[in-house]
Amino acid sequence: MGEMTMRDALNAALKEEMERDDSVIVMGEDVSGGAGGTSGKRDAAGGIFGVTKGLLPQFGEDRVIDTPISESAIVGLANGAALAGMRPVAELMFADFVGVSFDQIFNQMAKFRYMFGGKAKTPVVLRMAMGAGMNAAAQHSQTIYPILSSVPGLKVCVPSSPADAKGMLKQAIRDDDPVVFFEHKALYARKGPVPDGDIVVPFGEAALLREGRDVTVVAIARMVQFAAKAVDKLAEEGITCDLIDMRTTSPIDEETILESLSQTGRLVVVDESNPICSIASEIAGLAASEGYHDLMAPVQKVTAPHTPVPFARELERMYVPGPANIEAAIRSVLENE
Amino acid sequence: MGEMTMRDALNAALKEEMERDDSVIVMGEDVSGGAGGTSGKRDAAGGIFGVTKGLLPQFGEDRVIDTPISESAIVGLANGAALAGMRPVAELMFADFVGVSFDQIFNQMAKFRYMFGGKAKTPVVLRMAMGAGMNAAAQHSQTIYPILSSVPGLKVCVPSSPADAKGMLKQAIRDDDPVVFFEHKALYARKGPVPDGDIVVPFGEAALLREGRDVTVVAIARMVQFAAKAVDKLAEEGITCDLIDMRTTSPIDEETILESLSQTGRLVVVDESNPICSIASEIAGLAASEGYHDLMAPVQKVTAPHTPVPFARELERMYVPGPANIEAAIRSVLENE
Amino acid sequence: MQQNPDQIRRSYRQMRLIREFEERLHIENPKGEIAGFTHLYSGQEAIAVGVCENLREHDYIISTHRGHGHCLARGCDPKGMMHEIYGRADGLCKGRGGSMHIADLTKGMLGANGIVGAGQPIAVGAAVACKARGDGSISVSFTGDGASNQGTVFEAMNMAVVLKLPKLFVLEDNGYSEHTGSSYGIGGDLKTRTEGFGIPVWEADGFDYFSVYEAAEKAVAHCRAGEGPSAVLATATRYFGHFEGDPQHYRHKDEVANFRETVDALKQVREKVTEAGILSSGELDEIDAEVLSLIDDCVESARTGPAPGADIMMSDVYIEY
Amino acid sequence: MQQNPDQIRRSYRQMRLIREFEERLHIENPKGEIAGFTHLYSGQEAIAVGVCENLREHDYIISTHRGHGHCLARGCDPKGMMHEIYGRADGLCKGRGGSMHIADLTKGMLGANGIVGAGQPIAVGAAVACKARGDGSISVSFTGDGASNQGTVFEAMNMAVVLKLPKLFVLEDNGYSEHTGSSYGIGGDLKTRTEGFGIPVWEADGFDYFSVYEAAEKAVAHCRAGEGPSAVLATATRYFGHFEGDPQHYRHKDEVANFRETVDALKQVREKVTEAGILSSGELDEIDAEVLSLIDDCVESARTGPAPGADIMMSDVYIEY
Ligand SMILES: Cc1ncc(C[n+]2csc(CCOP(=O)(O)OP(=O)(O)O)c2C)c(N)n1
Ligand SMILES: Cc1ncc(C[n+]2csc(CCOP(=O)(O)OP(=O)(O)O)c2C)c(N)n1
Ligand SMILES: [Mg+2]
Ligand SMILES: [Mg+2]
Repeated sequence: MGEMTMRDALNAALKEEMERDDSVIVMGEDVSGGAGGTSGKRDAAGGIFGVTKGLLPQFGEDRVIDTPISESAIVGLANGAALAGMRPVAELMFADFVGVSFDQIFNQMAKFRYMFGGKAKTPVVLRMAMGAGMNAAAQHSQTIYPILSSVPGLKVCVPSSPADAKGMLKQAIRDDDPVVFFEHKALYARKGPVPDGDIVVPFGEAALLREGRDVTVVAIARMVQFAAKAVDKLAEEGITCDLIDMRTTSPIDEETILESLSQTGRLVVVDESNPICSIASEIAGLAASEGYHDLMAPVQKVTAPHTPVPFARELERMYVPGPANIEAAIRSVLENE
Repeated sequence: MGEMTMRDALNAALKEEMERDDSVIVMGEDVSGGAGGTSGKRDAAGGIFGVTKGLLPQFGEDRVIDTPISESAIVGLANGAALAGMRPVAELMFADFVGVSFDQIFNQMAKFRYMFGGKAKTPVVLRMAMGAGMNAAAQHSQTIYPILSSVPGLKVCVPSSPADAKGMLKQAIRDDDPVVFFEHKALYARKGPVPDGDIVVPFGEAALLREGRDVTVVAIARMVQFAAKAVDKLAEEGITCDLIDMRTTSPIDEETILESLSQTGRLVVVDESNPICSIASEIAGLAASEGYHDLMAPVQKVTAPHTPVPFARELERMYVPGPANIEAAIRSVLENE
Repeated sequence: MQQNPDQIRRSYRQMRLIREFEERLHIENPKGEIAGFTHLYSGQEAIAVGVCENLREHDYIISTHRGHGHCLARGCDPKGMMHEIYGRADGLCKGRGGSMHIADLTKGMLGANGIVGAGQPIAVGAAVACKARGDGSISVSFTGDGASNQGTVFEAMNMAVVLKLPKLFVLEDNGYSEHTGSSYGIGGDLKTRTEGFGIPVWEADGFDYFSVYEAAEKAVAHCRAGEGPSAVLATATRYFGHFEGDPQHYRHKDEVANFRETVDALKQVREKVTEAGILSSGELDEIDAEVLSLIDDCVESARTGPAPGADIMMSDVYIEY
Repeated sequence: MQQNPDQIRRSYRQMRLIREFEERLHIENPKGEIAGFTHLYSGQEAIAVGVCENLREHDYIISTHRGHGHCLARGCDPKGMMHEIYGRADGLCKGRGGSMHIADLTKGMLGANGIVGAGQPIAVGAAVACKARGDGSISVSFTGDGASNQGTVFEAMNMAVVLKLPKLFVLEDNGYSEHTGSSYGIGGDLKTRTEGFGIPVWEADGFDYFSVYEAAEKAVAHCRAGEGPSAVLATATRYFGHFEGDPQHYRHKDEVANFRETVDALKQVREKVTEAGILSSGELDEIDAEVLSLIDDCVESARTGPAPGADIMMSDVYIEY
């Protein structure tokens, strides 16, 4: 068990899976970089966030493919290669670029197997960096896993720790279904313990990170950290919470959430996304249907506001839900019955 | 007050608005048709569903613009024309084609005003036909208003009747914000009363179509008709429901829904979309938070299953929620306390 | 026309199969048993067959919304296809896909596609796999004149050049994009535009099987030799409307009749091979009869095939979930 | 170089303004007061200015992620821009947009854009409005070499040709697309590809203001005359990394120094106009000094500008809701 950043954990997962299986290939803009540059150095980038660094030198240009800026073709490339027997890991750089490649995700990779009578398999992993935290403004900061999670046929990963990132990326690569893999930008540099050896995290199993009596707190990706802060702070006052890290938003581990709710009777859902049709909405809705009989207070959704992501530091800080918002929400579900 | 089809009502709205305001233009694939054909006849199509029929002869090629198959450019065209002072009504034909034009919707039209410091206005109307009912299979049958409704900056219309279709399209054209306008394919040919003269339906105001004591039924577009059937049938047994037609899914008229829920204590939401992160989830979540104290039974979401839309008649019929499913859901919220 | 009798017999049969499949669907469609959109390929048979006759077992093709011709030319089972079009549980896609989504991965047929322009980048991806296998296999996409204006098609062309992939682009100009003439929507022309990316283009008369075959032969050889992508540009027409039910107001009423009489692909092959003494009229008649009875069979069987049930609706969304 | 002294004075000042704006940001950026991504335009000044000096009040331009140069060349207020880059409530976009989203609709500046290739169709839409007004106005998009591979750019070109719109495409090849040389990602070449759509292309040396001005003059005249779209292809380099903080491993360490010494745009103008006796060295020095002090002002004022509050976060999502 070593300590490593999420970036390094992801890099290790890619490296290990490429070593294990020749059919795994990586593609995207500047996944290595340096082609056609005047220094003559390849692997000059290794991905804009450094996640694919070192893969080109080890695996060569046929397996680590730099592409032009053509996201529809990048995802299409992955889709076609997958139909033809490979296991492509395509990088979309910023999750916001789903905008320019949505058809290949939404109408193609997600639907092949179903439309084609179960005969196709599409083992694509589509990696993308999401979230606010870099003041990258409205077109480079979105967390659009709700949109992707709504599409039947896709699986969606939202890891919050280096260990999960590694184990889930490995599972994603081995999975025969298409997986959209969200990496939160603000988590790349965060360190955490990562077990040695070949770890694989199965999909649809949320992680119970804290156990408590009073409130069920469900959180996603970076929000897990903020929720942990709030939960730990309240624990000092004797208010204890179950803290559930969803880990995948498709499939959703409804069982773990409902089980916890049946113990606590109170629910706070923390989602960095815009509020409407969010995962927070989905889980709140779950509480209103399946969890109704356990619910002892109104559900609190803690989300970003219904606005684009603003640029300025002060604005972005207000936009992103933080530990204080979560703490307030937990207190409110305890007060309001 | 005359009877007309939704198709004719939409056509009339376009015609009247184009007569009223020179800056209104229409664009899309085959919105007139016939250009470059061997018959020499223009307006040979008038839109694949006939909604733009007759506009070219009246308003000419500069205001009724046939385009190549380039949806990103079509929406981009509308966006740019809007920034430059026009009121474009772009047609995307099938809602599923949001896939190939998503960036211009999601990252551009929705965000200009906010990103640009409030100085831009983007009065685009983006019309598209949605929904199952034509056995058009997985890529031509989707109802993706949940995805669009989740995007801050967009307004989203889902009319269920010819009168609303006309009044909402007029409002959409006059509105200074970008509006995504969904027309349900299965409703085009349905007739209904349409008031004479210049009718405008404001956004964010749901319609209470039936009043009742027992259950609040919230429905969208084609589902309104099916819900009405179920509600009317149950009324014969003395079970009475509030039937709410959302009309816009952005903004959502939360007030009307919560007000009704406060009377009935029971909620059924009917949404033709896939279930996850749907409008049904959103409204169920609303009930779990704002409506909690009124809720006397688990909320029932009636939606399509988490599958792509299948082709065969038998399959599509199973896929689309029908009056029987709605009836069962209403009965179940009455039983299950 | 240096092909041997066996090759010609096979090609002629493939073309006849497509023709009769489509003409029969045109007859059956108004009867109301077939659901959804049906786009027929009649008139363009020489293109699909002229290209696919150049392909090998491990090659891939991807089709368009107008997919029956490409599927049949690639060897998909006509009965399975017909059952699919009729929405049967034992159709090629279990009745979930229908006319617009027929696929047979076992034949390297990566699907018809309802999204215009979506197939091209996918086929480029299959070419990545071909290159990786290093067995000389190639990947082929079919693209209509209308589809050629979709940005994804240009991206696919550029990507194939940049990655030097064994990818054949077949451009089929059938005169129309829905209800609009193809000339209207195309800036520049298809050949120059494609060459602009550095892709060599072989032109062909899309009514003439031999012309297409020869153009494709050269273009395919270019790909197999590892020289990067190539293109075939073939011009023809479609005999029916954009979809079944299209009143075709955009079209002169004699247009199709003229094509049928003068340049029809089947007629041309028949005339050429009988005149050249390669095959006799009688041999071709036999093929025609065999195909007609096969199509009868397909329709008969499809009409009474099993309806899909709830298990089919709910399965194959995921492999494991 | 037939321009009059006033014209040259103005153009030189514009170029100097861009240069100093960017060089200063390069100095300020590491200090940590500026948030987000900053892409600098130093090295390409002659392109933005050479094009924009040909424009009129009612024309439109749309920019890229590397937008400061285009904004300044189009006349956006440098102080408002600097405040925006510093995220101030009184910035051009109230601090909500930042470097990548600077826009000024009152100047016909339709925005920098964080999505590569998104601006081009939007600018084509503005050209629809220009054509409708019939006042001879035109719409201009700037496109990098890397962006030129985005499908939307091809769609935009095709659309502009089909609708015969007054639309100028400015292609800026600055040698790199992020960390990759521009040659890598471009199948064919930018000129032939653009001409393939039927768009005439005027080439220019992007380090040479006069070369760009003259190419743009012809291309703009083509658009204003109602002849449909045209293009300018200009080649230069960027002096800094892709974004501030880029270690530029892909680049030879002397590359930029060589450009700065030999072909620098500001240097070239200065040499040419002083040698030709159009302006004196002293006059140019005065401009330089004025610009430097303006930039000082801008930075000073931006550093202490007002921070935006919650009201700014929540407003302008909709006009009416
Ligand atoms: C992205 C997308 N846009 C529009 C359509 C609607 N559509 C289906 S076929 C077609 C015309 C295609 O023309 P062409 O490529 O020439 O093929 P043809 O029908 O002539 O075979 C259109 C516009 C679609 N299916 N997908
Ligand atoms: C759709 C999209 N894909 C990728 C990016 C990331 N990105 C930003 S700038 C850039 C390179 C652009 O290169 P070029 O067009 O040559 O412009 P330059 O940076 O050289 O000015 C890339 C890949 C983006 N912003 N948008
Ligand atoms: Mg065609
Ligand atoms: Mg560049």
